[in-house]
Amino acid sequence: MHISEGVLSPAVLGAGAALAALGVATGLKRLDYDRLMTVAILSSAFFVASLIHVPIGPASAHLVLNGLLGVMLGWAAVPAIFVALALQALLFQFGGLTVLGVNTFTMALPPVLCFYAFRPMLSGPSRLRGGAAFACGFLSVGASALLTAAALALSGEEFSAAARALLLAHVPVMFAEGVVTALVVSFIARVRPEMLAFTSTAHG
Amino acid sequence: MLDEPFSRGASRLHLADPRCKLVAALAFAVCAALLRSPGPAALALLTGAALCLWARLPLPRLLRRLAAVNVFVAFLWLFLPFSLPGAPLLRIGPFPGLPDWLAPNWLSLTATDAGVAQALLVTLKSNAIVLAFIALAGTSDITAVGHAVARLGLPDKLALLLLFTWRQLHVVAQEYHRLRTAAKVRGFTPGTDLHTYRTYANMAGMVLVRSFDRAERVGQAMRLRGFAGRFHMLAEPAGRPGDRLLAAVIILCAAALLAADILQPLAGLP
Amino acid sequence: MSTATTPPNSGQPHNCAHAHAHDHAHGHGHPHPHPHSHSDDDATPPLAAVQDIHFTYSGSAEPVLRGASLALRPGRRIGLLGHNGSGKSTLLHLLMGLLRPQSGRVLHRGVPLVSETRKTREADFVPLRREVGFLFQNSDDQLFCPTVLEDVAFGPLNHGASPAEARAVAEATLERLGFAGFGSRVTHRLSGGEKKMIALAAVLAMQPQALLLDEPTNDLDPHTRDRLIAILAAHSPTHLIISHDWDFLAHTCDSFLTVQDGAVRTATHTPHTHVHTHTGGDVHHHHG
Amino acid sequence: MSTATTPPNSGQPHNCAHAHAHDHAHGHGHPHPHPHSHSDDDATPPLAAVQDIHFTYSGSAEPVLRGASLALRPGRRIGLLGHNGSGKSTLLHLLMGLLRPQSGRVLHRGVPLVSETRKTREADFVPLRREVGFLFQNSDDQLFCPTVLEDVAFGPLNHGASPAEARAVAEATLERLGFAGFGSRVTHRLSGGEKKMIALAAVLAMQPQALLLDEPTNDLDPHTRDRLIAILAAHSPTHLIISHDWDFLAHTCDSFLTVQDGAVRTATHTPHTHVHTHTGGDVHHHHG
Repeated sequence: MHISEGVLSPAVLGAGAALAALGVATGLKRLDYDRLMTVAILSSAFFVASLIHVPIGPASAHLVLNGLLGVMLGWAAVPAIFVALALQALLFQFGGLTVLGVNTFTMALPPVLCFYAFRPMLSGPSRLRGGAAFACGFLSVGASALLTAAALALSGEEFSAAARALLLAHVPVMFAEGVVTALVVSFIARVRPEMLAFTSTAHG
Repeated sequence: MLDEPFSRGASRLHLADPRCKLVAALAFAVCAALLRSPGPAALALLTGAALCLWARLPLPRLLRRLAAVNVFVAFLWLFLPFSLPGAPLLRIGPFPGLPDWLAPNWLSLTATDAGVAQALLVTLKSNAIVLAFIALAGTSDITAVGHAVARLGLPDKLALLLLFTWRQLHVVAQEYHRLRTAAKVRGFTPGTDLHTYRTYANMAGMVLVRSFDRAERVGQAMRLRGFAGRFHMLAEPAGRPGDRLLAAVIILCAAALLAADILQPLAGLP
Repeated sequence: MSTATTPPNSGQPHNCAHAHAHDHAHGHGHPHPHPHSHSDDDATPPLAAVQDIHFTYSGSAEPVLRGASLALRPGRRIGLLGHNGSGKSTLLHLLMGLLRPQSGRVLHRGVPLVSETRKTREADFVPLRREVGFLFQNSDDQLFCPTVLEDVAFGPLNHGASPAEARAVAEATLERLGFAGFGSRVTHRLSGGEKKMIALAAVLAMQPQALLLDEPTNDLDPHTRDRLIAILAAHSPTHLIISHDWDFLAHTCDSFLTVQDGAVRTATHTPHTHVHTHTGGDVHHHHG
Repeated sequence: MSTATTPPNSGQPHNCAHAHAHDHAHGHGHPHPHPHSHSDDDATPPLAAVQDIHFTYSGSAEPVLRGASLALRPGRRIGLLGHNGSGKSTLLHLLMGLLRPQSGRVLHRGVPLVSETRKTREADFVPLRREVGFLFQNSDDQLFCPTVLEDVAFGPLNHGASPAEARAVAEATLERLGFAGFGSRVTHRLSGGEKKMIALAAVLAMQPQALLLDEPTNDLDPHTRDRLIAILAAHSPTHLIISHDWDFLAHTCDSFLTVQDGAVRTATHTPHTHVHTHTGGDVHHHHG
């Protein structure tokens, strides 16, 4: 899912960096100091969850859970994902400085959209919760894969085949993400329902 | 998993001010990312390797990290050679002996010199940037990098978020590791089934719930020590003299590579 | 499961007075033979054993274990002593295959799982883990299902039981431990003592031949502690317990080992008397 | 800070023998007056106090505290006993303003912070929290800064010290506790014992008048435990310690309270003797 350094065109890198900067700035502005520690602790939990590899047939994929992260953190998800990607770059050298912007944008835009689309359904006493949670996981990973593929395809004609293959490879991952997100939400709803009502930002 | 194998060492690069190293790493990465021809890209790779050599990084671990990075590069090698027009180097198909449904026309591919050159360029650039990044950013521990981020003038909230996330990551990771161990002891073997997915979801959910509860306790601990909505940073001692010079030299090298890349076609060189 | 049988060469069970009682004296007037020795030459191989284990945690200079050996034989009820950091928990983790030693052997019914000559794979430990149940020190690390029933059914499900079978086993186990009707409770909201008992139920539901218990009485209220003693007496013929709680060990074990200087030794039966007078004698306390 | 002074009406400090020693006897041959009573009519008001507290956790049917009162006076070194779930930690959280009681009062030097007649705000507790330091049961909850120096300087910085002052105070505190040179260490790489000591340093750097310690010896190796006893003897004239570790309390406290049935009671000085004979007497153990 992470594009490595040295692949994308300057225009795509620049646009990604600018959009990510805008998102991070918005997220930080809405995050007050009182909730900063809570957001940090939840981000570390999401980071650890993303280290879980679930088997999908003969292959395996690591969890992303970025849709759920977005539902819980709102706009604060953008700086949280930026930090997580920076830590991944420092720890595992996945991604890197120049692609940090593009990767942040592709991973963080769907969660913010999920926040507006699914938050009411997940935190309310809704019968739709399971379906909404599945959609949240399924769509956010799908949208991230789509944006990543777009970033590749926009970098040059020669990348379009790779971009299509990347998108195709993510279809089983989308289903796995949807199922696991629905199960995680059901776990939280049963064990600690207050958590689904947590707001990380002062206004939305 | 969460260790920082390259951060311990006593080389000149290890001792340098992380601010200078970060700026140098960023400049190098940007310049290298803009390269378009293999010559300067190869030189960039050499520069990255030289920096790693200077930092005396442990080679086996370095190679293991590089291998992980090159998984994406290898994925691109499956497509790039066949995706640009040029002089054919290798032809796969068409398969006249096989029925059409087994080997349709579009399966016949042609690798071109331009396609291979593009794949090679991406490989060189990617590895060059990663090597320089490990040598420059990896030789400070993440705590030092977080402080450097704040002192470089980036928003302090961002630096605090990085530092606190990193601090808590270890607590949460240990917690998850213990949960996984407990599942293993009770005979859990993952497979592609709902039981496996449910188990992983429960573990992820438990990690989240316990983190949420911990956030409450940490918040209390902060309030008891007088926290009132404002973090105060301690002043850090300045870096060693010469660190800025070091950064400047690396940035100049990177800029020179970029200049060579731009001027090369103008000079009519191959 | 049958109740504990006293192994032929073990010591007398310590039927010592309960900690509530004052002026109790328990112990042996006479020194008697070692109740347990890991070089026993019984005919049948032990259920599980470690032999001449050396282990150092990565990143640490100091080895934790230097030639430790231990054997768990059916019918043995062993108390394992030693101060914090002496390597007791490490030893149990090595026995269960959760850690790999730098040298030494781990055996299951005489079959080596870890040895100098073979490459150990995770799957090798599956049969041993089926037969030996492990109760973790911190119940929170062991309980990750939303409800009690799901947690207790987790082990049977992993061992291939159908959902209906697993549910039946889980319900029967809960009832046997006196927690009938707890099935639908949310595990995370249980009290510390309840969590410990549910964690034990989850282990017992796998019908192990033997139990390893790591500090089971930490943070237990006196009522739950008494209940645990009764359950172990009724349902655990073979076990090894790490504990600081002397009184608990005296109630549940009949031989005693200790980890000292990285090796397992027989805890010698030196009778020594603490005359112990203190305030708060009306408050329940363990001499643990 | 000065060393401990014995308050006028407190009991004799228990200079009991160390747990290593065998055949030690300590205690009082005669019953003597209660060393502490929360209805003391001293002239000066206590540093901090709770009065007639009733408290039930939300979502729980059972009240934890039903009329609990407790006063912390300068020079007192109180051990607080009671089994798990009895409400000891809850009481300390109420005293520090981390929880609000359903009824009852919380006072700081005689000034009510919580009472029936006033609306309590978070800021009301700032002066009390400046004077009373709280050591959490789990050090990881308390050490949230990336480096040791930042963590120890966190309190002083919040109390308005300049970065240079805070750094100086933090370094001096670390040196005082024998952790000079630890400042640049990364918190998450510390051992469990080190974390506990750094958390204590972080509390002491705020120069509190009194300390509340919640189960400080859980999971502490014997060396760190001894070090903690020495530090408390040298630097903590007034404190209240929740612990199950009797031996630790005997070394660090001179009066003992207990929470029973939702109320605080004086732990009566009933001398009672345990004649305690057991195996493994050669292994270090606490009668804690």
